[in-house]
Amino acid sequence: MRAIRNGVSLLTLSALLLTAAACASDDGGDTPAAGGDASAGASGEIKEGLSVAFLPKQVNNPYFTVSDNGGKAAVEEFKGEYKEVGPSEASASSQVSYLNTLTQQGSDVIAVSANDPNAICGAVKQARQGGAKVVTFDSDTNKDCRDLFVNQVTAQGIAENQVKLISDQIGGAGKIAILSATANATNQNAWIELMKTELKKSEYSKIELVTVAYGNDDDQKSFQETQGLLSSYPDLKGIISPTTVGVAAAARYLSGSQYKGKVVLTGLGTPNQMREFVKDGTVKNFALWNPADLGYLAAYAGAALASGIITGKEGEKFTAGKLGEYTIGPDSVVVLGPPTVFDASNIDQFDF
Amino acid sequence: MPEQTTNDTPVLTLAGARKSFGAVHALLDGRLELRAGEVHGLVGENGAGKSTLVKVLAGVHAPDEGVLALGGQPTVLGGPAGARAAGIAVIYQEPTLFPDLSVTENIFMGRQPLRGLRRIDTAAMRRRTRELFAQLGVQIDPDRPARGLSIADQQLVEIAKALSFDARVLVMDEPTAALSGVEVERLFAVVRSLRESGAAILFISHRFDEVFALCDRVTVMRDGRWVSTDPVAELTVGQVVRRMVGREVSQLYPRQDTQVGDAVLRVRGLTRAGVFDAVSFEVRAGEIVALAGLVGAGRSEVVRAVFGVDRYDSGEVLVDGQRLPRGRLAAAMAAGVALVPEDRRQQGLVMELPIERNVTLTRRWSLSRLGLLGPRVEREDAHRWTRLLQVKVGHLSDPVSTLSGGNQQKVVLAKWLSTNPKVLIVDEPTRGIDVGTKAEVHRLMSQLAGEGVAVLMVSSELPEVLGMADRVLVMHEGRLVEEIARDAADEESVMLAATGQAGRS
Amino acid sequence: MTTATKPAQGASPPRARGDVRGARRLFVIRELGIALALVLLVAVTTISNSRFLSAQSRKDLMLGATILVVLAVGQTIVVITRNVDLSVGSVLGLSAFATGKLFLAMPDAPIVLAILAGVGLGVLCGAVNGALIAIARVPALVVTLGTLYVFRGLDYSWAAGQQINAADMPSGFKRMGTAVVLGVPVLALFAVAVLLIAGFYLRSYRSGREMYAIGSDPDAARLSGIPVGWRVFTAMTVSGALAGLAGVLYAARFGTLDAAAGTSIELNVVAAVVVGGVAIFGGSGSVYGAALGAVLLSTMGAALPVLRIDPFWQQAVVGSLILAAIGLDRALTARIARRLRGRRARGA
Amino acid sequence: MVRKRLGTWDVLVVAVLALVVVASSVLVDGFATSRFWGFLLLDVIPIALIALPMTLVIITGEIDLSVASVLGLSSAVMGQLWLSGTPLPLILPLVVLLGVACGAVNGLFVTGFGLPSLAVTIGTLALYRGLSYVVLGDRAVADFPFSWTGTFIEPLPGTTVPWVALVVLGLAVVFGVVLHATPIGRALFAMGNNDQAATFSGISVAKTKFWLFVVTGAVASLAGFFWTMRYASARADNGAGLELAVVAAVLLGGVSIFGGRGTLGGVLAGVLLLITLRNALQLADVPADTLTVVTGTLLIISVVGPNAASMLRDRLRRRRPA
Repeated sequence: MRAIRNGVSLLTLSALLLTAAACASDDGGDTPAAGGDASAGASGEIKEGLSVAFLPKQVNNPYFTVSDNGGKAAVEEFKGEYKEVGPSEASASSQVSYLNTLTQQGSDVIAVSANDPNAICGAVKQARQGGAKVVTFDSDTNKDCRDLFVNQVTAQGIAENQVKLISDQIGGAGKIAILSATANATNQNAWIELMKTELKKSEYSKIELVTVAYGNDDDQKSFQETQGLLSSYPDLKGIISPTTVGVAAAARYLSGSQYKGKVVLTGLGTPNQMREFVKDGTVKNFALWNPADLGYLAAYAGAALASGIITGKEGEKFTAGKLGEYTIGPDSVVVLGPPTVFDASNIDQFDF
Repeated sequence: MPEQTTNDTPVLTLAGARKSFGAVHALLDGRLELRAGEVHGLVGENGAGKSTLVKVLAGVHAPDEGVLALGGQPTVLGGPAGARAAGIAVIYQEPTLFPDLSVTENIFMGRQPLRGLRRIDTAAMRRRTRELFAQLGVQIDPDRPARGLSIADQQLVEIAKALSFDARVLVMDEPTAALSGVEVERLFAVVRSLRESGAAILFISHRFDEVFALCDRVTVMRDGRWVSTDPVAELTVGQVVRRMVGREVSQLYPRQDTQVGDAVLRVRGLTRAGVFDAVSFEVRAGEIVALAGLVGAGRSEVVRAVFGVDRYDSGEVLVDGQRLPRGRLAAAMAAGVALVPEDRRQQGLVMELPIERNVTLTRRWSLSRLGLLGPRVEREDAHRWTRLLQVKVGHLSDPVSTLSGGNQQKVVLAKWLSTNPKVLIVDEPTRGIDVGTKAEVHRLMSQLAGEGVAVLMVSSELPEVLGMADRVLVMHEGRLVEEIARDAADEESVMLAATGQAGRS
Repeated sequence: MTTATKPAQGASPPRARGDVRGARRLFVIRELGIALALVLLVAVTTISNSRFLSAQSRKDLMLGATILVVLAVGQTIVVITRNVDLSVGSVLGLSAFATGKLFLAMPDAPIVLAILAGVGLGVLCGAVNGALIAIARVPALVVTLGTLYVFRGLDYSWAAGQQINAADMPSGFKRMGTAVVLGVPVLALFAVAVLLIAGFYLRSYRSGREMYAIGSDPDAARLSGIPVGWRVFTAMTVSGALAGLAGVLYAARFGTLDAAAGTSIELNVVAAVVVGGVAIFGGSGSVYGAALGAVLLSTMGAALPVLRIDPFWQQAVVGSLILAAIGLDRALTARIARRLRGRRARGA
Repeated sequence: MVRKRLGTWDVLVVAVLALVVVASSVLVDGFATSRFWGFLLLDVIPIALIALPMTLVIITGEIDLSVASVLGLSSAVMGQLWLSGTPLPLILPLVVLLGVACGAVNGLFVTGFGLPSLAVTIGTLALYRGLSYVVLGDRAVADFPFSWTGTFIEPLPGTTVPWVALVVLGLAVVFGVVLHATPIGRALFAMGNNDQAATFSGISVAKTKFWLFVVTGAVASLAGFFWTMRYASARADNGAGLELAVVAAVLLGGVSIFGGRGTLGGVLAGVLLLITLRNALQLADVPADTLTVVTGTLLIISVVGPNAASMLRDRLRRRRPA
């Protein structure tokens, strides 16, 4: 009896697999990308009805919620269809699964923030073969996979900004540490490298970078790492945390500890998370691009690609709604602009 | 304390109790009447329904039919807690203590004395435990964990538990099975003093001498039914045995004479520290040798070591002159040894698997072709063997648990006889099976011996030992103390040796 | 049977009480062992960096252990009954987020209300687990693995990407997260209270002792009339309630809340309990041991960065600790069993 | 007899799977395409692969929660070996050897020291994952040659079915035959129901379980190799949490968590059901939170279902006069 039953199960399974194989010839549901074949270079209007999908590193992550909403605003402006999908845990493998799904759904534009520069490359390529234009934002993939990368800021810009902010506050001398996210986060590493280069400049010669700690973009871990930094380096003067999760956790730790006001903290953070600490004096200033603008720009860039206004070549120009005109730089990168510095004087003007 | 009852007012009566588990009718007509201040014996063969009756009294099983009355009032126990509330304490064959908890806690679990804020009054609890132990005349540290207590001590803890809630009815299910002579005496003293204080005690035992020495009345059960209840003074052992068995004993043991050949199994100086010591014996082809002794004497442990289930420290086991590697069951099987284990449900069979899988489990490799084992081969083979042993089965694909105890035992036998053994070891071969099947099993063993198989039988049933064996080996506390030839073996000689008194009388 | 029974004759030989004492001592040694490991860890770290024991750092260590201790206490009660609760991390997340939502909706809500709400939510989740285990007779491992997903999923869809910031919390509540009484953080006092109450309950109440009985031998427990299903249900509910409380404490301590709070903390909780000497198959162990285990694990988490040991080692060390702890328990049990049994073969 | 067959859980799972496939084909746009199935099979491969030995392990009454960590450790070690210049054809056997070692450690603790496999593998779950971070830290190694990485997602010519899926299917047949039609399989079921009775029948319970853990480790490391190749990225956190999906799929397929009951066909159906449902819902734009809830609910149903069914059957049987 059991044998028969197994036989039935196996047969059914084989049948299912065969169905899959047999479907090979009729690739239905594969709508060609609207306007995908439009001639390039034409400085025309953005098409209406483009389907734009945002795939953040992780849904439920407040930072991406803000930037995706920026994208949504843009999509509504050019009358496209917006959607946000993504995994609840920040893993590359689930992103691949979502990219596959978007490919099947025939999305015109996919804006993705990569959890791993390589792991999702194959899926991005497949999506492009399926007719989608793929724009990366916040975190890039390898440059030959995607159509365009919308960079929030140049790495150089971040590095200069962060080093300057900390140097001004510690008086140009003393030990500092960096509290980063994860050690394989592409953008973090690029910034840290450039900060090190920046610190070699003569005006920063009295500043010593003692260590880089990793909080894994996890609130509790970042909190503990801050605690560890201050225990390990009693004479630490300042901390740079170029990640929103890290800087908020570090600020919260400092505000409740004896180091408040003695150890300087700056970094990249959101005004809503940092407002309290700026007001209570734990943090004097910090910087960030506007994540909503980042999403907004990514949406427009994707739409421009899908409408054939640009192809991703260096030097091409397109208009991104209220943000104005942008020019594509080397390696098909568009830069949002210099970071905004927030301090007690201007923080209340921002809500994100 | 109930009113001073006369011997005519039963404390507890059970009438027409019936309990079935699926197709197995464990209890068909259970009757019992316990009076205050009496020790009431309950005897019957294994499978006669005694244990089921005990579980009904304990509130574990609700009877399908029948009435339980306490002090004349029909009562529904509704679970173990209800039985305890009604003043019924049960001491099982295997005491059910919590190994991780202290002796004191085991006694008072769920009924701990309380102090303010409903806290447990640990000091009072310990004090009461000391008092109970003093009452019983035992010295057990109230704070030690129950883990590691000897069976005798565990039973004393159980009795202390019963005392602690002033039980009116104390049920003891084969309490002496694993006790030494001294321990039995101590237990009897406790039981007698309980009787004097007015408790009703149900005493279940296989040992007639104990039943006759201790009990006031005896109830006999057979095949799930009540047979008789009489004052012990009006009974003889012979009468009781006939009522239990339902036929003449001699029919049960159809022993045929056989040609005894060379020694097939030789055991030399087998020792396992603390379990058995320097056990040596041999079993010849065509011979049935019984290994007798009290429960706990180390008999099962010896045969398990011989078969390679357990390891041993020193000594050797030879089959046909070839030494078996220690603790290698597969090698023993390859050499032609088979063991029908003591505990059919836990060791003999995989209860949830189909009958056919159980029958062929020992020969899964020899039945396979090119490493593959098809269901048809198994089915045909199982069919052949179950027919040979006259196992009553519905479908071979049914779980073996659906069979009755006797048929289950036949499946175990089939499983091992099919390996064509030279040495067949059977541990309690007829425990818990009905009388008819019992005779069949005995006939089968005789037949095998007749075919030249060396049979080693462990049995706690004296009639079986005396009826079947060519020679009787008697163990006492881990040692082989006596070898008695068939002609010289009788109940007295075996019991004396088993209780360690051989040579002294 | 109130009349005294006469002492029976043939008393058993006197017992060597030393053996029993020795057996009990071995169990105490088990908890002392963790305490010793903890002291050693703190000592080594302090030698390498004296600031590890500064007032600030002491406070941080206590705060760091708080949540794990609360969860470990709940888990201990469950494990003692031979069950396990893997959903605690998700319940914590749900309760932490609920606390944030509560303060968003009612900025003036009293702290007590937040605590009640968190605990209430935990009780609800625990009751779901308990009901599935006790009524549907399904193994706790699988049920709580399932509810680990379910509760977290509910949390995510409720949060929908929202983050609650420290600024949204009333200052009184945040103060509770950092306030110190006599050098001890208020949050840690919660953990101490939970620990003492649970320890007291398990030791001094009938139902508490019955939890041990159930884990020690479930069948025997049923035979002796213990309401096994009900007790297991209670244990799961208590574990849920404590996870709910831990969620509120989490909210007070970290201030920033999203739906991911407490993700995969269950592994650390189980590790703490096992390292603390609670037998994974029930019946023995204490909340104090488990709490020590939790403190050891969280202190290790804090010590590794101070010792400048690559934090990547942390998880590997946790794994090794679990294996060492269960191996040690096994060896100890075997040794005690040998000691207690040793007499029987000789005597009686 | 017929009713008995229809009432069996694994047949039910196959039926539900068929239902999901039919319903999704009608309701979900893009479901009934070969591309969907191609993608789906790639997602199925690692889970199905690990589920094969896991089925056997759970049938013997044990569990191995460390599989995903072995996958991650294999991936991390691959990355480190590649960085140190080891060629891929040599890495593959080395990684499998690593899996064998990991499995042997589990097996030794469980069978040698007699410790509960649940506790042991929770310990090694943390240990192996920790070691993979020690080996590779937070780095990602991604410069594997495309000639290898591309090969592993290559479909069979003329279809979208990845050839690796056929390899897994082949392995599934092997595992299925071993479990259901060999002496070894009989022994596994016997020890899962009652290891004492199995011992008394001449089955070397400890030895068999030890080797089962070894096989599980080896297969998990193979899955790690595939994972690394498919995503072209060796990372310490690869496959984190995958053990839950595997256990969920195995239980969903009708294997009893207490051991002794289950079929490999049922497990394959369980894996397919889990992934198909997930991907179909994903295609229908159901958010990730709901998917999480669905997975958890399925897992609970998979254990409550058979229990409730058998309780119901018992009640019916009792009601019928004997």
